[in-house]
Amino acid sequence: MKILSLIPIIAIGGLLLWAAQDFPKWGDVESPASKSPVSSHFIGKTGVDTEVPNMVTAVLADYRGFDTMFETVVVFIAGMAVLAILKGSTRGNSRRKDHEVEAEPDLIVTNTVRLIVPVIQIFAFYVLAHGHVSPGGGFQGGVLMGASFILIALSWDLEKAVSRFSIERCMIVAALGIVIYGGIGLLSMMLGGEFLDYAELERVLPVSREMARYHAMLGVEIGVGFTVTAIMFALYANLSSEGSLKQGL
Amino acid sequence: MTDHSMICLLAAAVENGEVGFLPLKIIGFASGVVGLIFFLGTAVGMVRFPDFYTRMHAAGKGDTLSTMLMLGGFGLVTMEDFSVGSWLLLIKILAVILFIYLTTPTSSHALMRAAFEDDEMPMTEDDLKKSKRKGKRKK
Amino acid sequence: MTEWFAMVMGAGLFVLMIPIIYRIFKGPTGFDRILGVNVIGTKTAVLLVIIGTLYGRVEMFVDFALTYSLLNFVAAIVVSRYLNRTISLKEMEAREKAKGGAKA
Amino acid sequence: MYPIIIFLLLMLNWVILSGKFDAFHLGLGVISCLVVTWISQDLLYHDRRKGIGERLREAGAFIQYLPWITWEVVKANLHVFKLAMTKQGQEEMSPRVVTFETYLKTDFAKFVLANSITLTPGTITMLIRGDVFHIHTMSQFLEDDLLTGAIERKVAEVFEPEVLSKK
Repeated sequence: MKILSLIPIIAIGGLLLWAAQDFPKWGDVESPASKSPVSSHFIGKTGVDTEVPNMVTAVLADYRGFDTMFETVVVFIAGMAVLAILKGSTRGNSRRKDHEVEAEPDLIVTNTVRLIVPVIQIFAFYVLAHGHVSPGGGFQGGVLMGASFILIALSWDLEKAVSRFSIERCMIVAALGIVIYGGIGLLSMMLGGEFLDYAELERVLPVSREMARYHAMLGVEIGVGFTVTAIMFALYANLSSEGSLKQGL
Repeated sequence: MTDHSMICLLAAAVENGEVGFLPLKIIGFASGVVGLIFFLGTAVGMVRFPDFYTRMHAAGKGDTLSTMLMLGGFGLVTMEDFSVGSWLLLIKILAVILFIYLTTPTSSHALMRAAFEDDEMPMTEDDLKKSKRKGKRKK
Repeated sequence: MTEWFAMVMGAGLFVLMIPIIYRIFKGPTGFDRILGVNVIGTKTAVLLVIIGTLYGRVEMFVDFALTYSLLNFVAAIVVSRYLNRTISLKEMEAREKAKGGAKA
Repeated sequence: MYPIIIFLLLMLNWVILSGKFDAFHLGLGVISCLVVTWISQDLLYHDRRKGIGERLREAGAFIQYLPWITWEVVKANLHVFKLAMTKQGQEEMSPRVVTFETYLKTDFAKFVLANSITLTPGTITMLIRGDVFHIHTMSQFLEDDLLTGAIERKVAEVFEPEVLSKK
């Protein structure tokens, strides 16, 4: 049976490889993507408009600000949905309780985690804050931050991690992230521009219009980071313990 | 000669436009190749060793040193000039090395403990002899 | 010279990964497979630095290497923890079965 | 006292990672280090009763310990290489599990000892239960080397010198 299933996989893989020959070459000037006026516009204008060296961040957080905002909202809704489904469920728990084992936390693993968790958190902040100059940003930093809490939950047990970052606080932080994002948008609207038109923030910040965009993007990324951190951890905590928040994986 | 004075000499050589930083590159190349050789040991050990625990020896140990040597070699090779940026890059690579130094033993211990609690008993000397004899008989 | 060296190192790493992939494919127990995946994961960090050297942007790719080695560690911990847990569950079920048998 | 040390260490970490020295990025670094110190400072330096001088001595001793353990890693790799590549090594291989009891008291010292054992030739720590270490070894002579307690003494010199003087 295994060998039979291998045949279509190899066939499809070969087909895809064959089709990949038609792709334009890497960095080809004549390819459709490079020819279109949109990309040349972004490549030419990003630095002038926003003073952000990393074009991807500028496009994500500024030109496409609405999209990123609702992506964050989708992440938040996913977390809420999992919580809503699993919070009251007891069907899994009653059976599961009989099988809970007394596994004492491993000495070596916990000590290593003690040493590396602060480093991971600093690294997460670094990724978050340097999204403008190097690859990174709110989503990546948030995932790293959430991973540090998940690592605590894995090496001790879920109770220890939840006592450091409880689910209620998780929800508050997640909501706070969206409030930060939407707040920056609303603030720029109140100052006379459009929703998420960061350039208007120059009136409250002591910088030029372009740098106002730069700093507002950082604020927006921080909001995304908050939401992603909290939802990552809440999803792990709920899914691994089937809503009971005990013992974990 | 201490390391520090040697680095100063090298920096001076670079400024004079000599072949100055070639020695660093050669050290980098050499450590990369040595790392590759140790990785060969790991790869062969992974295939030839008889059971999971002995393979763990090959993987856990060979991995640490070969990764360290290769990363360190690349850190030295990419050392173009002696500006602050390149020093920071070297320190960053050293940080990755330190990270691997810390985590590889831990992850190998965690896997080993998981296997041991799975009632998968490690092979003893007698088992090894038996399996060897069996192999010979087959031949 | 540097590019050439990076190419040779990358090719050497790929060639030496073949025996480990064989071990992942063959491995009598699940632990062997995880071990192979772990070794390849550590070497991927090196490969990322090699790619960075080829593109001339090592300072960017070192971050990726750090993230990847972190991910590798987390994966090893998760898998060992998960196997530990499932094994104890299995044991528990066996014990329960024995208990049920005694009752009957 | 300890939060300040942790903050400075984290700041060093940030500077290495960031590599930018303008006021804006350093300010961000100070803020993030403060946040991380607030969130997870209880993870580092578990035993807060020790004084600063003691900690400094520990750090110095640990830096002296690092070259030795690195040399051990090199020896371990040569050992694995020999076992994997030569026929004589295959003959020599005799895996078994050894148990011994340590006199180290603190968790961190036990952790350093266990990882050092994992890095030295032919031995991997398999399980720690209280003071008892279960260790998987590859060959006979390495086991003797382990049981004489050279590594243990080295670790004790770094972290618990008072235990050694008592002996």
